[in-house]
Amino acid sequence: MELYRGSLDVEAIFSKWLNEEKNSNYGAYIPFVGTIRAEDEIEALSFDIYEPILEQWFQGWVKRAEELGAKVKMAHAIGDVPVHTSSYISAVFSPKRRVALELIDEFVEDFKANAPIWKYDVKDGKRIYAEDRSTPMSGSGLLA
Amino acid sequence: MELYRGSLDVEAIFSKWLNEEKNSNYGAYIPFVGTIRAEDEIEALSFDIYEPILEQWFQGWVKRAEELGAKVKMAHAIGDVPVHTSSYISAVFSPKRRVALELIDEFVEDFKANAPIWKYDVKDGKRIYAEDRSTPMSGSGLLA
Amino acid sequence: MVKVEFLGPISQEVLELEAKTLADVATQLQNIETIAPWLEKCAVAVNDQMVSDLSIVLKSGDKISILPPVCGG
Amino acid sequence: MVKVEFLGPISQEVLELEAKTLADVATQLQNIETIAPWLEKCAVAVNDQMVSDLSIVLKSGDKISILPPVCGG
Repeated sequence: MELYRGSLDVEAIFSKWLNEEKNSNYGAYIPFVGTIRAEDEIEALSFDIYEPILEQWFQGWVKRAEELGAKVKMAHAIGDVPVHTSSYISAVFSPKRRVALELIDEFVEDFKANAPIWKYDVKDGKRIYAEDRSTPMSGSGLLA
Repeated sequence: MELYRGSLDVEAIFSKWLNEEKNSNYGAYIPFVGTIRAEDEIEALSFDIYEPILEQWFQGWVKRAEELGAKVKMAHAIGDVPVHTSSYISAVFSPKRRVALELIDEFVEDFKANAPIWKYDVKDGKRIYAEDRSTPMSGSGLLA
Repeated sequence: MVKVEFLGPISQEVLELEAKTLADVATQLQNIETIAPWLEKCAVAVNDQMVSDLSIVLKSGDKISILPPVCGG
Repeated sequence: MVKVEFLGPISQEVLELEAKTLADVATQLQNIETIAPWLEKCAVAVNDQMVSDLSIVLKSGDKISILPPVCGG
Protein backbone atom coordinates (compact mmCIF):
# COMPACT_ATOMS: atom_id res chain seq x y z
CA MET A 1 0.00 0.00 0.00
CA GLU A 2 1.33 3.39 -0.99
CA LEU A 3 0.08 6.79 0.18
CA TYR A 4 1.23 9.97 -1.55
CA ARG A 5 0.68 13.64 -0.78
CA GLY A 6 -1.30 15.14 -3.70
CA SER A 7 -1.99 13.67 -7.18
CA LEU A 8 -0.61 10.26 -8.06
CA ASP A 9 2.03 9.86 -10.76
CA VAL A 10 -0.03 7.31 -12.68
CA GLU A 11 2.58 6.28 -15.23
CA ALA A 12 5.28 5.84 -12.59
CA ILE A 13 3.05 3.70 -10.35
CA PHE A 14 1.79 1.58 -13.27
CA SER A 15 5.38 0.90 -14.37
CA LYS A 16 6.67 0.28 -10.86
CA TRP A 17 4.02 -2.40 -10.23
CA LEU A 18 4.53 -3.93 -13.70
CA ASN A 19 8.23 -4.25 -13.00
CA GLU A 20 7.77 -5.56 -9.46
CA GLU A 21 5.84 -8.53 -10.89
CA LYS A 22 7.81 -8.87 -14.14
CA ASN A 23 9.03 -12.34 -13.27
CA SER A 24 6.12 -13.55 -11.12
CA ASN A 25 4.54 -15.39 -14.05
CA TYR A 26 1.14 -13.71 -13.72
CA GLY A 27 -0.92 -13.79 -16.91
CA ALA A 28 -3.24 -10.88 -16.09
CA TYR A 29 -2.54 -7.41 -14.67
CA ILE A 30 -5.58 -5.17 -14.20
CA PRO A 31 -5.06 -1.71 -12.75
CA PHE A 32 -7.98 0.55 -11.92
CA VAL A 33 -7.05 4.22 -12.29
CA GLY A 34 -9.38 6.73 -10.63
CA THR A 35 -9.25 10.29 -11.92
CA ILE A 36 -10.96 13.39 -10.49
CA ARG A 37 -13.71 14.51 -12.86
CA ALA A 38 -14.42 18.18 -13.45
CA GLU A 39 -17.99 18.56 -12.21
CA ASP A 40 -20.05 20.80 -9.90
CA GLU A 41 -17.42 23.53 -10.33
CA ILE A 42 -14.93 21.85 -8.03
CA GLU A 43 -11.25 22.74 -8.29
CA ALA A 44 -10.08 19.58 -6.62
CA LEU A 45 -11.11 16.82 -4.28
CA SER A 46 -9.31 16.44 -0.99
CA PHE A 47 -8.81 13.31 1.12
CA ASP A 48 -8.24 12.41 4.76
CA ILE A 49 -7.02 8.89 5.48
CA TYR A 50 -6.84 6.93 8.72
CA GLU A 51 -3.82 4.85 7.92
CA PRO A 52 -3.82 2.17 10.68
CA ILE A 53 -7.26 0.87 9.72
CA LEU A 54 -6.67 1.33 5.97
CA GLU A 55 -3.55 -0.81 6.31
CA GLN A 56 -5.55 -3.53 8.10
CA TRP A 57 -8.30 -3.37 5.50
CA PHE A 58 -5.68 -3.70 2.78
CA GLN A 59 -3.91 -6.62 4.50
CA GLY A 60 -7.24 -8.46 4.57
CA TRP A 61 -7.35 -8.19 0.78
CA VAL A 62 -3.70 -9.24 0.44
CA LYS A 63 -4.61 -12.46 2.27
CA ARG A 64 -7.82 -12.97 0.30
CA ALA A 65 -5.91 -12.51 -3.00
CA GLU A 66 -3.13 -14.85 -1.87
CA GLU A 67 -5.68 -17.62 -1.32
CA LEU A 68 -6.64 -17.20 -4.98
CA GLY A 69 -3.01 -17.22 -6.13
CA ALA A 70 -3.31 -13.51 -6.89
CA LYS A 71 -1.82 -10.23 -5.66
CA VAL A 72 -3.37 -6.82 -4.96
CA LYS A 73 -1.72 -3.39 -4.88
CA MET A 74 -3.04 0.01 -4.04
CA ALA A 75 -2.01 3.68 -4.05
CA HIS A 76 -4.01 6.65 -2.77
CA ALA A 77 -3.55 10.38 -2.49
CA ILE A 78 -3.71 12.37 0.77
CA GLY A 79 -4.80 16.02 0.66
CA ASP A 80 -5.80 17.98 -2.44
CA VAL A 81 -6.02 16.36 -5.88
CA PRO A 82 -6.88 18.77 -8.74
CA VAL A 83 -9.43 17.80 -11.39
CA HIS A 84 -8.14 15.62 -14.26
CA THR A 85 -5.44 14.12 -12.05
CA SER A 86 -5.51 10.81 -10.21
CA SER A 87 -6.29 10.12 -6.55
CA TYR A 88 -6.51 6.33 -6.54
CA ILE A 89 -4.98 3.34 -8.29
CA SER A 90 -5.53 -0.25 -7.33
CA ALA A 91 -4.47 -3.35 -9.20
CA VAL A 92 -4.77 -7.11 -9.32
CA PHE A 93 -2.22 -9.58 -10.69
CA SER A 94 -3.27 -13.17 -11.21
CA PRO A 95 -2.25 -16.22 -13.23
CA LYS A 96 -5.64 -16.35 -14.97
CA ARG A 97 -8.01 -13.69 -16.27
CA ARG A 98 -11.27 -14.78 -14.55
CA VAL A 99 -9.80 -14.43 -11.06
CA ALA A 100 -8.31 -11.05 -11.97
CA LEU A 101 -11.53 -9.68 -13.50
CA GLU A 102 -13.65 -10.75 -10.54
CA LEU A 103 -11.14 -9.67 -7.91
CA ILE A 104 -10.60 -6.14 -9.26
CA ASP A 105 -14.38 -5.58 -9.17
CA GLU A 106 -14.78 -6.81 -5.58
CA PHE A 107 -11.61 -5.05 -4.41
CA VAL A 108 -12.64 -1.67 -5.84
CA GLU A 109 -16.23 -1.94 -4.56
CA ASP A 110 -15.14 -2.94 -1.06
CA PHE A 111 -12.61 -0.12 -1.13
CA LYS A 112 -15.42 2.34 -1.87
CA ALA A 113 -17.56 0.95 0.96
CA ASN A 114 -15.03 0.25 3.70
CA ALA A 115 -11.69 1.98 3.27
CA PRO A 116 -11.36 4.67 6.00
CA ILE A 117 -10.97 7.61 3.64
CA TRP A 118 -12.95 10.86 3.72
CA LYS A 119 -13.58 12.97 0.67
CA TYR A 120 -14.07 16.74 0.41
CA ASP A 121 -14.98 18.96 -2.51
CA VAL A 122 -12.64 21.91 -2.89
CA LYS A 123 -14.47 25.05 -4.07
CA ASP A 124 -13.07 28.58 -3.82
CA GLY A 125 -10.28 27.08 -1.74
CA LYS A 126 -12.76 25.73 0.82
CA ARG A 127 -13.02 22.05 1.84
CA ILE A 128 -16.61 20.70 1.96
CA TYR A 129 -17.26 17.14 3.19
CA ALA A 130 -18.81 15.05 0.36
CA GLU A 131 -21.51 13.74 2.66
CA ASP A 132 -24.02 12.87 -0.07
CA ARG A 133 -21.49 10.59 -1.78
CA SER A 134 -20.22 8.91 1.39
CA THR A 135 -21.22 5.49 2.74
CA PRO A 136 -21.42 4.43 6.39
CA MET A 137 -18.87 1.64 7.00
CA SER A 138 -20.17 -1.80 7.94
CA GLY A 139 -21.10 -1.88 11.61
CA SER A 140 -22.09 1.79 11.70
CA GLY A 141 -24.58 2.94 14.36
CA LEU A 142 -23.10 0.84 17.18
CA LEU A 143 -22.94 3.83 19.55
CA ALA A 144 -26.27 5.42 18.57
CA MET B 1 -7.16 -0.76 -32.46
CA GLU B 2 -3.43 -1.26 -32.67
CA LEU B 3 -1.56 -4.30 -33.97
CA TYR B 4 2.15 -4.69 -33.38
CA ARG B 5 4.70 -7.21 -34.62
CA GLY B 6 6.03 -9.09 -31.55
CA SER B 7 5.69 -8.22 -27.84
CA LEU B 8 3.77 -5.10 -26.82
CA ASP B 9 5.55 -2.19 -25.16
CA VAL B 10 3.17 -2.19 -22.21
CA GLU B 11 4.36 1.02 -20.54
CA ALA B 12 4.29 2.98 -23.81
CA ILE B 13 0.78 1.82 -24.70
CA PHE B 14 -0.56 2.47 -21.18
CA SER B 15 0.86 6.00 -21.24
CA LYS B 16 -0.28 6.71 -24.79
CA TRP B 17 -3.89 5.82 -23.95
CA LEU B 18 -3.75 7.72 -20.65
CA ASN B 19 -2.58 10.82 -22.48
CA GLU B 20 -5.08 10.46 -25.32
CA GLU B 21 -7.92 10.70 -22.76
CA LYS B 22 -6.21 13.11 -20.38
CA ASN B 23 -8.83 15.82 -20.93
CA SER B 24 -11.86 13.63 -21.69
CA ASN B 25 -13.10 13.84 -18.09
CA TYR B 26 -13.35 10.09 -17.57
CA GLY B 27 -13.26 9.04 -13.92
CA ALA B 28 -12.16 5.43 -14.45
CA TYR B 29 -9.46 3.90 -16.66
CA ILE B 30 -9.13 0.12 -16.50
CA PRO B 31 -6.54 -1.58 -18.68
CA PHE B 32 -6.26 -5.34 -18.88
CA VAL B 33 -2.67 -6.43 -19.57
CA GLY B 34 -2.21 -10.00 -20.80
CA THR B 35 1.23 -11.52 -20.35
CA ILE B 36 2.55 -14.84 -21.69
CA ARG B 37 3.02 -17.25 -18.80
CA ALA B 38 5.96 -19.66 -18.71
CA GLU B 39 4.25 -23.07 -18.72
CA ASP B 40 4.38 -26.38 -20.59
CA GLU B 41 7.95 -25.59 -21.60
CA ILE B 42 6.93 -23.08 -24.23
CA GLU B 43 9.41 -20.45 -25.41
CA ALA B 44 6.75 -18.13 -26.74
CA LEU B 45 3.21 -17.98 -28.02
CA SER B 46 2.59 -16.94 -31.59
CA PHE B 47 -0.49 -15.28 -33.08
CA ASP B 48 -2.21 -15.03 -36.46
CA ILE B 49 -4.81 -12.30 -36.84
CA TYR B 50 -7.43 -11.75 -39.50
CA GLU B 51 -7.54 -7.98 -39.41
CA PRO B 52 -10.69 -7.11 -41.43
CA ILE B 53 -12.98 -9.07 -39.12
CA LEU B 54 -11.07 -8.11 -35.97
CA GLU B 55 -11.56 -4.46 -36.92
CA GLN B 56 -15.32 -5.02 -37.35
CA TRP B 57 -15.55 -6.88 -34.06
CA PHE B 58 -13.72 -4.02 -32.38
CA GLN B 59 -15.93 -1.34 -34.00
CA GLY B 60 -18.98 -3.15 -32.60
CA TRP B 61 -17.50 -2.64 -29.12
CA VAL B 62 -16.62 0.98 -29.83
CA LYS B 63 -20.30 1.59 -30.59
CA ARG B 64 -21.49 -0.40 -27.57
CA ALA B 65 -19.15 1.56 -25.30
CA GLU B 66 -20.23 4.87 -26.82
CA GLU B 67 -23.84 4.12 -25.91
CA LEU B 68 -22.68 3.80 -22.30
CA GLY B 69 -20.67 7.03 -22.45
CA ALA B 70 -17.48 4.96 -22.38
CA LYS B 71 -14.53 4.23 -24.65
CA VAL B 72 -12.64 1.01 -25.43
CA LYS B 73 -9.11 0.56 -26.73
CA MET B 74 -7.14 -2.49 -27.72
CA ALA B 75 -3.66 -3.56 -28.77
CA HIS B 76 -2.53 -7.04 -29.84
CA ALA B 77 0.68 -8.67 -30.98
CA ILE B 78 1.14 -10.49 -34.30
CA GLY B 79 3.72 -13.30 -34.55
CA ASP B 80 5.92 -14.55 -31.74
CA VAL B 81 5.65 -13.22 -28.19
CA PRO B 82 8.23 -14.64 -25.72
CA VAL B 83 7.19 -15.73 -22.22
CA HIS B 84 6.94 -12.95 -19.59
CA THR B 85 6.16 -10.36 -22.27
CA SER B 86 2.77 -9.03 -23.29
CA SER B 87 0.61 -10.02 -26.27
CA TYR B 88 -2.62 -8.20 -25.46
CA ILE B 89 -3.83 -5.03 -23.79
CA SER B 90 -7.36 -3.76 -23.79
CA ALA B 91 -8.83 -0.90 -21.83
CA VAL B 92 -12.03 0.86 -20.89
CA PHE B 93 -12.46 4.53 -20.03
CA SER B 94 -15.73 5.66 -18.49
CA PRO B 95 -17.11 8.51 -16.38
CA LYS B 96 -18.16 6.11 -13.61
CA ARG B 97 -16.59 3.01 -12.12
CA ARG B 98 -19.53 0.55 -12.39
CA VAL B 99 -19.76 0.91 -16.16
CA ALA B 100 -15.98 0.53 -16.48
CA LEU B 101 -15.77 -2.56 -14.26
CA GLU B 102 -18.61 -4.31 -16.06
CA LEU B 103 -17.49 -3.32 -19.53
CA ILE B 104 -13.87 -4.48 -19.14
CA ASP B 105 -15.13 -7.91 -18.07
CA GLU B 106 -17.54 -8.30 -21.00
CA PHE B 107 -15.06 -6.82 -23.49
CA VAL B 108 -12.24 -9.19 -22.47
CA GLU B 109 -14.50 -12.25 -22.39
CA ASP B 110 -16.04 -11.52 -25.80
CA PHE B 111 -12.55 -10.89 -27.13
CA LYS B 112 -11.51 -14.38 -25.97
CA ALA B 113 -14.58 -15.95 -27.58
CA ASN B 114 -14.95 -14.03 -30.82
CA ALA B 115 -11.87 -12.10 -31.90
CA PRO B 116 -10.42 -13.77 -35.04
CA ILE B 117 -7.01 -14.54 -33.59
CA TRP B 118 -5.25 -17.91 -33.60
CA LYS B 119 -2.77 -18.94 -30.98
CA TYR B 120 0.22 -21.29 -31.31
CA ASP B 121 2.64 -22.65 -28.75
CA VAL B 122 6.26 -22.20 -29.77
CA LYS B 123 8.43 -25.15 -28.68
CA ASP B 124 11.89 -25.89 -30.06
CA GLY B 125 11.21 -23.18 -32.62
CA LYS B 126 8.10 -25.03 -33.90
CA ARG B 127 4.60 -23.50 -34.00
CA ILE B 128 1.85 -25.79 -32.65
CA TYR B 129 -1.81 -24.69 -32.88
CA ALA B 130 -3.27 -24.30 -29.34
CA GLU B 131 -6.34 -26.30 -30.30
CA ASP B 132 -7.28 -27.38 -26.77
CA ARG B 133 -7.44 -23.75 -25.58
CA SER B 134 -9.32 -22.44 -28.63
CA THR B 135 -13.06 -21.73 -28.87
CA PRO B 136 -15.27 -22.03 -31.96
CA MET B 137 -16.62 -18.57 -32.85
CA SER B 138 -20.37 -18.00 -32.61
CA GLY B 139 -22.11 -19.44 -35.66
CA SER B 140 -19.55 -22.21 -36.12
CA GLY B 141 -20.63 -25.37 -37.92
CA LEU B 142 -22.63 -23.59 -40.64
CA LEU B 143 -20.90 -25.51 -43.46
CA ALA B 144 -20.75 -28.91 -41.74
CA MET C 1 -9.51 7.04 31.22
CA VAL C 2 -9.96 6.13 27.56
CA LYS C 3 -9.33 8.43 24.59
CA VAL C 4 -12.00 8.99 21.96
CA GLU C 5 -10.85 10.40 18.62
CA PHE C 6 -13.14 11.64 15.86
CA LEU C 7 -11.95 11.03 12.30
CA GLY C 8 -12.45 12.83 8.99
CA PRO C 9 -15.05 15.58 8.90
CA ILE C 10 -16.17 15.46 12.56
CA SER C 11 -14.90 18.68 14.16
CA GLN C 12 -14.21 17.48 17.65
CA GLU C 13 -10.97 17.31 19.55
CA VAL C 14 -9.92 14.11 21.28
CA LEU C 15 -12.04 13.42 24.39
CA GLU C 16 -10.86 11.69 27.57
CA LEU C 17 -13.62 9.72 29.27
CA GLU C 18 -14.10 7.36 32.20
CA ALA C 19 -15.63 4.19 30.73
CA LYS C 20 -15.63 0.49 31.67
CA THR C 21 -17.24 -0.73 28.44
CA LEU C 22 -18.05 0.61 25.02
CA ALA C 23 -21.65 1.01 26.21
CA ASP C 24 -20.42 3.63 28.72
CA VAL C 25 -18.75 5.51 25.86
CA ALA C 26 -21.98 5.37 23.84
CA THR C 27 -24.01 6.87 26.69
CA GLN C 28 -21.60 9.74 27.17
CA LEU C 29 -21.30 10.56 23.45
CA GLN C 30 -25.09 10.52 23.04
CA ASN C 31 -25.17 13.42 25.51
CA ILE C 32 -22.89 15.65 23.46
CA GLU C 33 -25.11 17.71 21.17
CA THR C 34 -22.59 18.13 18.33
CA ILE C 35 -21.62 14.44 18.36
CA ALA C 36 -24.96 12.66 18.83
CA PRO C 37 -26.24 13.17 15.25
CA TRP C 38 -23.10 11.50 13.84
CA LEU C 39 -23.42 8.28 15.88
CA GLU C 40 -26.10 6.62 13.73
CA LYS C 41 -23.78 6.62 10.71
CA CYS C 42 -20.42 6.07 12.37
CA ALA C 43 -18.42 2.86 12.75
CA VAL C 44 -16.14 2.28 15.74
CA ALA C 45 -12.65 0.93 16.32
CA VAL C 46 -10.94 0.10 19.61
CA ASN C 47 -7.15 0.31 19.43
CA ASP C 48 -7.45 0.34 15.62
CA GLN C 49 -9.56 -2.83 15.46
CA MET C 50 -13.07 -2.44 14.03
CA VAL C 51 -15.62 -3.58 16.64
CA SER C 52 -19.30 -4.51 16.65
CA ASP C 53 -20.07 -5.24 20.30
CA LEU C 54 -21.03 -2.71 22.99
CA SER C 55 -20.08 -5.02 25.85
CA ILE C 56 -16.36 -4.80 25.02
CA VAL C 57 -14.43 -4.12 28.25
CA LEU C 58 -12.08 -1.14 28.09
CA LYS C 59 -8.89 -0.50 30.01
CA SER C 60 -7.16 2.75 30.79
CA GLY C 61 -5.37 4.19 27.75
CA ASP C 62 -7.52 2.44 25.17
CA LYS C 63 -8.08 4.44 22.00
CA ILE C 64 -11.58 4.55 20.56
CA SER C 65 -11.95 5.86 16.99
CA ILE C 66 -15.20 7.15 15.56
CA LEU C 67 -15.33 6.68 11.76
CA PRO C 68 -17.95 8.67 9.80
CA PRO C 69 -19.19 7.68 6.29
CA VAL C 70 -16.34 7.10 3.84
CA CYS C 71 -15.72 7.79 0.20
CA GLY C 72 -12.27 6.89 -1.08
CA GLY C 73 -11.14 6.85 -4.68
CA MET D 1 -16.18 -18.35 -59.37
CA VAL D 2 -15.88 -17.56 -55.67
CA LYS D 3 -12.69 -17.66 -53.60
CA VAL D 4 -12.53 -19.65 -50.35
CA GLU D 5 -9.73 -18.80 -47.93
CA PHE D 6 -8.79 -20.78 -44.86
CA LEU D 7 -7.56 -18.82 -41.87
CA GLY D 8 -5.20 -19.53 -39.00
CA PRO D 9 -4.04 -23.12 -38.57
CA ILE D 10 -5.87 -24.70 -41.54
CA SER D 11 -3.17 -25.66 -44.05
CA GLN D 12 -5.02 -25.14 -47.28
CA GLU D 13 -4.36 -22.71 -50.11
CA VAL D 14 -7.14 -20.50 -51.44
CA LEU D 15 -9.71 -22.50 -53.46
CA GLU D 16 -11.68 -21.21 -56.43
CA LEU D 17 -15.13 -22.79 -56.69
CA GLU D 18 -18.30 -22.49 -58.77
CA ALA D 19 -21.12 -21.80 -56.30
CA LYS D 20 -24.48 -20.02 -56.43
CA THR D 21 -25.12 -20.10 -52.70
CA LEU D 22 -23.21 -20.80 -49.52
CA ALA D 23 -24.91 -24.23 -49.48
CA ASP D 24 -23.03 -25.07 -52.71
CA VAL D 25 -19.77 -24.14 -51.01
CA ALA D 26 -20.64 -26.34 -48.03
CA THR D 27 -21.30 -29.36 -50.25
CA GLN D 28 -17.99 -29.01 -52.05
CA LEU D 29 -15.92 -28.47 -48.90
CA GLN D 30 -17.51 -31.49 -47.22
CA ASN D 31 -15.99 -33.56 -50.02
CA ILE D 32 -12.43 -32.45 -49.34
CA GLU D 33 -10.94 -34.94 -46.88
CA THR D 34 -8.51 -32.53 -45.21
CA ILE D 35 -11.12 -29.78 -44.84
CA ALA D 36 -14.25 -31.71 -43.83
CA PRO D 37 -13.19 -32.33 -40.19
CA TRP D 38 -12.70 -28.58 -39.62
CA LEU D 39 -16.19 -27.54 -40.77
CA GLU D 40 -18.04 -28.46 -37.57
CA LYS D 41 -15.98 -25.97 -35.56
CA CYS D 42 -15.49 -23.22 -38.13
CA ALA D 43 -17.37 -19.94 -38.53
CA VAL D 44 -17.84 -18.35 -41.95
CA ALA D 45 -17.58 -14.85 -43.40
CA VAL D 46 -18.59 -13.63 -46.86
CA ASN D 47 -16.65 -10.57 -48.01
CA ASP D 48 -15.50 -10.09 -44.41
CA GLN D 49 -19.00 -10.14 -42.93
CA MET D 50 -19.78 -12.96 -40.51
CA VAL D 51 -22.74 -14.98 -41.83
CA SER D 52 -25.17 -17.53 -40.41
CA ASP D 53 -27.35 -18.47 -43.38
CA LEU D 54 -26.60 -21.13 -46.01
CA SER D 55 -29.05 -19.66 -48.53
CA ILE D 56 -26.92 -16.54 -49.07
CA VAL D 57 -26.59 -15.95 -52.82
CA LEU D 58 -23.01 -15.54 -54.03
CA LYS D 59 -21.70 -13.62 -57.00
CA SER D 60 -18.49 -14.06 -58.93
CA GLY D 61 -15.47 -12.74 -57.04
CA ASP D 62 -17.03 -13.10 -53.57
CA LYS D 63 -14.55 -14.01 -50.84
CA ILE D 64 -15.54 -16.69 -48.35
CA SER D 65 -13.42 -17.01 -45.21
CA ILE D 66 -13.32 -20.10 -43.01
CA LEU D 67 -12.49 -19.23 -39.40
CA PRO D 68 -11.36 -22.06 -37.10
CA PRO D 69 -11.55 -21.90 -33.25
CA VAL D 70 -9.93 -18.76 -31.85
CA CYS D 71 -7.83 -17.89 -28.85
CA GLY D 72 -6.61 -14.33 -28.66
CA GLY D 73 -4.90 -12.65 -25.73
